[in-house]
Amino acid sequence: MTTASDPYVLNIGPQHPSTHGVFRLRVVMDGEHLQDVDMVVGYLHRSMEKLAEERTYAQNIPFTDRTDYLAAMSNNLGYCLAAELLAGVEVPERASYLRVIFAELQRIASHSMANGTFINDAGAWQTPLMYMFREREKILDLFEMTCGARLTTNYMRIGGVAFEPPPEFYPAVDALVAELPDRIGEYTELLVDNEILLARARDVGVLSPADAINASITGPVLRASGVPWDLRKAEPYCAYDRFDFGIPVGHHGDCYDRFLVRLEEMRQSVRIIRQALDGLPSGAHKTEIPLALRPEPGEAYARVEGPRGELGFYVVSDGGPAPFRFHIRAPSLINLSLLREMAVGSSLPDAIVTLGSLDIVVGEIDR
Amino acid sequence: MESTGIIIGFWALAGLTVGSAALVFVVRNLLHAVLALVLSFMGMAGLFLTLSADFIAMAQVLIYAGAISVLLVFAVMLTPLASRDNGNSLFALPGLAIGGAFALLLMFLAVDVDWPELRDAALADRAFADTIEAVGRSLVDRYAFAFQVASALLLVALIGAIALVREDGAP
Amino acid sequence: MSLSVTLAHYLAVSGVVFGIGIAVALGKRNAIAVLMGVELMLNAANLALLAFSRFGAAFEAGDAPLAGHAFVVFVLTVAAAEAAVALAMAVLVYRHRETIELDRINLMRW
Amino acid sequence: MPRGPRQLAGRDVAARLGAALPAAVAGATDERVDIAALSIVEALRWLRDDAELDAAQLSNLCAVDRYDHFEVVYHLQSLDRNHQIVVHARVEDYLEPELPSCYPVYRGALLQEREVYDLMGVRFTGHPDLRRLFLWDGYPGFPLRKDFLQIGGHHPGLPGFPFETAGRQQR
Amino acid sequence: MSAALDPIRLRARLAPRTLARGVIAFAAFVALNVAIAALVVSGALDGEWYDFRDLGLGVQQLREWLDEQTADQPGWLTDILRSTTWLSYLVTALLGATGILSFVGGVLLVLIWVERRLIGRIQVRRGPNRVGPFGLLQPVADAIKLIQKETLIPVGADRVMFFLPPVLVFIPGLLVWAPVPWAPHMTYVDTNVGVLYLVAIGSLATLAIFMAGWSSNNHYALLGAMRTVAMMISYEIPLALSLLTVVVLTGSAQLSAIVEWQSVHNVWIVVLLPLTLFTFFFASTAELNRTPNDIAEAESEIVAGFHTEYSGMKFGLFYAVELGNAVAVSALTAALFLGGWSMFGLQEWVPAYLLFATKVAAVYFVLVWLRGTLPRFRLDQLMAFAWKYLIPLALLNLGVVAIEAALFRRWEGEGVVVLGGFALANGLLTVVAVRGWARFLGYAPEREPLLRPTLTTGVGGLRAVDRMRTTR
Repeated sequence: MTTASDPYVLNIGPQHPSTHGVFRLRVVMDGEHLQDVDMVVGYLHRSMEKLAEERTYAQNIPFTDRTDYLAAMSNNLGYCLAAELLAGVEVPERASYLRVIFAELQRIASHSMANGTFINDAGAWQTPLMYMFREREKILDLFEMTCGARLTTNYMRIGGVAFEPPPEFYPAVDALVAELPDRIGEYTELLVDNEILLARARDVGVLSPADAINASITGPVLRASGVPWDLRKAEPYCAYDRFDFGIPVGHHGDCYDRFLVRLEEMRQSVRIIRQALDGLPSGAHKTEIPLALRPEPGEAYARVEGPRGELGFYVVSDGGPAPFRFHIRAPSLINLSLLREMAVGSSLPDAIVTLGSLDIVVGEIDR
Repeated sequence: MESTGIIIGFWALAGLTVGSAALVFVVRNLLHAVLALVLSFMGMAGLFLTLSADFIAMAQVLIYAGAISVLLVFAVMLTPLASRDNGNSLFALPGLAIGGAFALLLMFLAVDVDWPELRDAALADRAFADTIEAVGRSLVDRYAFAFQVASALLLVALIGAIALVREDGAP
Repeated sequence: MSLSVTLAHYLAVSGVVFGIGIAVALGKRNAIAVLMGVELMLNAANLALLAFSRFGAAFEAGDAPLAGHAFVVFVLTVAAAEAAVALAMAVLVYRHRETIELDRINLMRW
Repeated sequence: MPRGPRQLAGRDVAARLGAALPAAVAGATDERVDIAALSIVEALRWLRDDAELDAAQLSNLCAVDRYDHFEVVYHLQSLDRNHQIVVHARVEDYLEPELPSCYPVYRGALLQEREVYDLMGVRFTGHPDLRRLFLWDGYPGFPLRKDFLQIGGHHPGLPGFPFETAGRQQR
Repeated sequence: MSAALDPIRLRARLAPRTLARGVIAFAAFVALNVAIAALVVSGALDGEWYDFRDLGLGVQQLREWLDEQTADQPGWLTDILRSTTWLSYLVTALLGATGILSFVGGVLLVLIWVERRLIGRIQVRRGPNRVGPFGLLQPVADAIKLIQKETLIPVGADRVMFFLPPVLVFIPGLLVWAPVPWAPHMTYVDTNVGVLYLVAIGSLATLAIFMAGWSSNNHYALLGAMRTVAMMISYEIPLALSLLTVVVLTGSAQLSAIVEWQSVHNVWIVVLLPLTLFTFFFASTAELNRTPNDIAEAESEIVAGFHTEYSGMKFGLFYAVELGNAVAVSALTAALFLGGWSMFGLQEWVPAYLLFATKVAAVYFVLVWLRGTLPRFRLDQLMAFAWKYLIPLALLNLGVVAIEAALFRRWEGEGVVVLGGFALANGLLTVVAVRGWARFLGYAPEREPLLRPTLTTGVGGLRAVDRMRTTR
């Protein structure tokens, strides 16, 4: 309309079914078309970075659970790697393998959630979400079995992992690993090549590889844009260099590719878990470290490939028992850098789908 | 017509029609006026039914209550803010006077003229069992030319409306 | 007094609605309201046509069966076409003039 | 001091950078390159465009409060060459810290610089949209600074959230 | 599409106990029908007004009896009202209205449970199972909860216009049931303009929905209302065209006559007009706001669309109407396309309304199934689908069927052969038209292969992207 009509300002959020948390998009619309998108975050800000400056290195591990509560294991792992790098702690072989198993289980759980909610945003009335929750529940059961918590696991320790998994863990995870490819095949059958999903997500929210790299976008979003970049391959931490797996790389860079990439990553994670279980070495699960770790003054930046992208932990030590500065590189937040460019000019449903495909976790955005 | 149902129906529907038509004039909010207009259309459709014109009654509901009213509402929504009131113009009083005069004149004519009217038995004989087929036949038979003209008119109106509202450069 | 409903009753209702239609069409400032008045008038005419078709002794069966009905069909067609075009014009006028109050659309050109 | 497995030695990078932009390099250690605050944008652009160093992506951006000055830390990485470069920029003015924004070089700095501004109070000049990110406008102070809420043992308290004006909304 | 429509894995779900229950229920159903058949065949029921195979017959008997009672008693009532049959009209009208109301009300109560249970099953969960046996009382509990809730009226809402829509939307939801033919004599208003009536009634809800959205003073609601109105108006055209196609073929706009036609010719219209069924069904899901066309209340986009601001029983009314309309559409689909109460002679043995109800349930199940499976289209896609795809196809179909109908009138003699030929021709037309028109509009999945993500093991940046592009 060329009519001088008032801008139609719509607040999507803070309470809205498809913002997945207290997240607010303030969009200016003309009809169904978006003229401007502004995001308002901070409703969940808990100043973790400040709190961490008052606590010892070990005490900080539970905080990392609460940032990205859908991928607590990966966050634990990233932080522990940073602290180990800073303090020069060696990790036993068995601990590395266990870390890989749990991080990959967490990736499957998180990608299930991401894909389920993405399809939900595309309008399927909860069915795919429920399907994917089914597997996620089993994974969370495994977590509960091992460390007593389902979401905020607090499982990794500086120098290893907190506990040995109980004996009943291994048959359960074997059964799950045997079952998962079938289940993922089920999603594929149900959703991939679905005409409606194609119509909704194909060529929506397209990111070119150059834009994605320049905008610090990482993780499945970057890979869907066609950039073969995965920290597990590029900078193998733990024992990832010993496993055989591939990086799925998309060709269009649209929401549909992000969905497919996540689906394929789940398959690859199953492969990794299987290999790690087969080759799980015996030995200690943890290196003993002093209770109050006092690393040399200095700084360390360790990063892992979290389910949402490069999950970096920047820790500065001044020689004291607590970090002098603690910074989390939150992929959820940084992947939103180009949200405006992706959404403006498209329509409201497209913007919702785009947001869903970016797979944000508000706890991680706000920290 | 002497069936009890028809008599009750006529007076109720006539009241509804005239009353809500009057509301169109009285009500301040334009959208409320549209609502009253729809109510009036529905009453009119009911009156058509009492005249055993079932096809026309359905067409009335479909076209007036279903289509034109939505069109009106859309037009109201597309012209925002400034013009949602149903205010009177300078000609409100003269208009009312003229309208009243017309109404009185027509009512007088209706009552006063001795219409060549069917009554009682003849009227009952005339009851149409199935107008839809007869109307359909007459449309494609006797009034075929008018039918063609009407369809051409509709087409022209369609194209015209699109051409009017279309923006330059729109696909 | 007879309770039965006759042609005169219908014609009277038709006349009243027609009068209201005139009042609305003449007395309203808003172009859309004026259009609503016109629709009321058309409706009144339809009612009269149907009433004549039902009651009128002049039209014997066989001569022009349901001529009134056919006529009403055409009136409905015209009403639909008229509403579409007129509302399109109203929207267009609003776009150019930022108003559809008839008192203020008194220029012969824009 | 520990160095990431793929991190380039800071001195090598500083030597290469110093050859091209002598004014930019302020110092270097094994891990990192210190860059003069005012030439940070040119230095980053050079690092990004240089074929050898190829720092295509700004991996991480954060600031450290060193009591009397700020350090803004840039973790850059090259995807093609698979290495990491750590760049520090020292902001001397503790009260009114200011640094050129690297948004023209890396669009990924958009939200990260906003975050640093929000929590540390470093103003990035040339940033297209420098607003508070997590905290609301009008929040007193910058909470990640070491002196936040510790002003002589006095707890200044925080003002409430500015609610939007209640009442009828315009449509 | 088949993979997309296959969320229910019966082999995985059927526990032996459930299977046993199903077998027992089926056996009971068969036994009941055999008993009825025995009664019917024995002739014990012939000529009696309480022949329960056809409740309409009973009503007719009642009416005749009432007419007799009033005719030979010249009392003061008849004097005043000058009519002899008013009592039977009144009684049967009340009876029918009560029947429809109680049917719709009861079916709504059960359907909330059915729909939630079915969707629960589709979504690998149990659905409501706490309140009452099998959770059957859940709808009652819901209704009580909704009635107890406070009705909120938003600040700045237009109070009159906010109050009316739940009521206004309910009226067409009930009126639509009037011409539905349940059994040979069981139709409340067996009007000869039944199909037109349906279209007219269907168009009424639009305005109420628009009022609801506009008066809420809520952006989501207004967006939802705008979407609904745009969509309903667009989809009324293919809907009307598909209904018209059926009318042209059967030569009657009376629903009972259409069912009768199918019964007489021993054929379901779906066999003759598959494309029409597709058009009708898709357009109806759009009118119903059900997936895949539920953009009007697209939860993930605009919360609840036009009824975002409604709470308590007002919301309950919208919800009930939505379900009720879904059943109504199922009933119309069953009547118009699936032979209504006729079942190739089975209606002589089984009460016809039971057959009809079974068909309605089957169609309703498909609606629930779709809702539990498919994602949602975008508004512009739906509008383009209506205007560019459905309407031209429906017009083409109408033209073809008109020719066929004219031929059919001429060759009335060898009905089976002619109808079989038409079925073949129309089936072919459906396939060719659906495919051909989509290709014509530029839909070409085969020309544009779907590139799945490729697996690599190397890492890299833009240069690696270029490498992969060239090797692809």
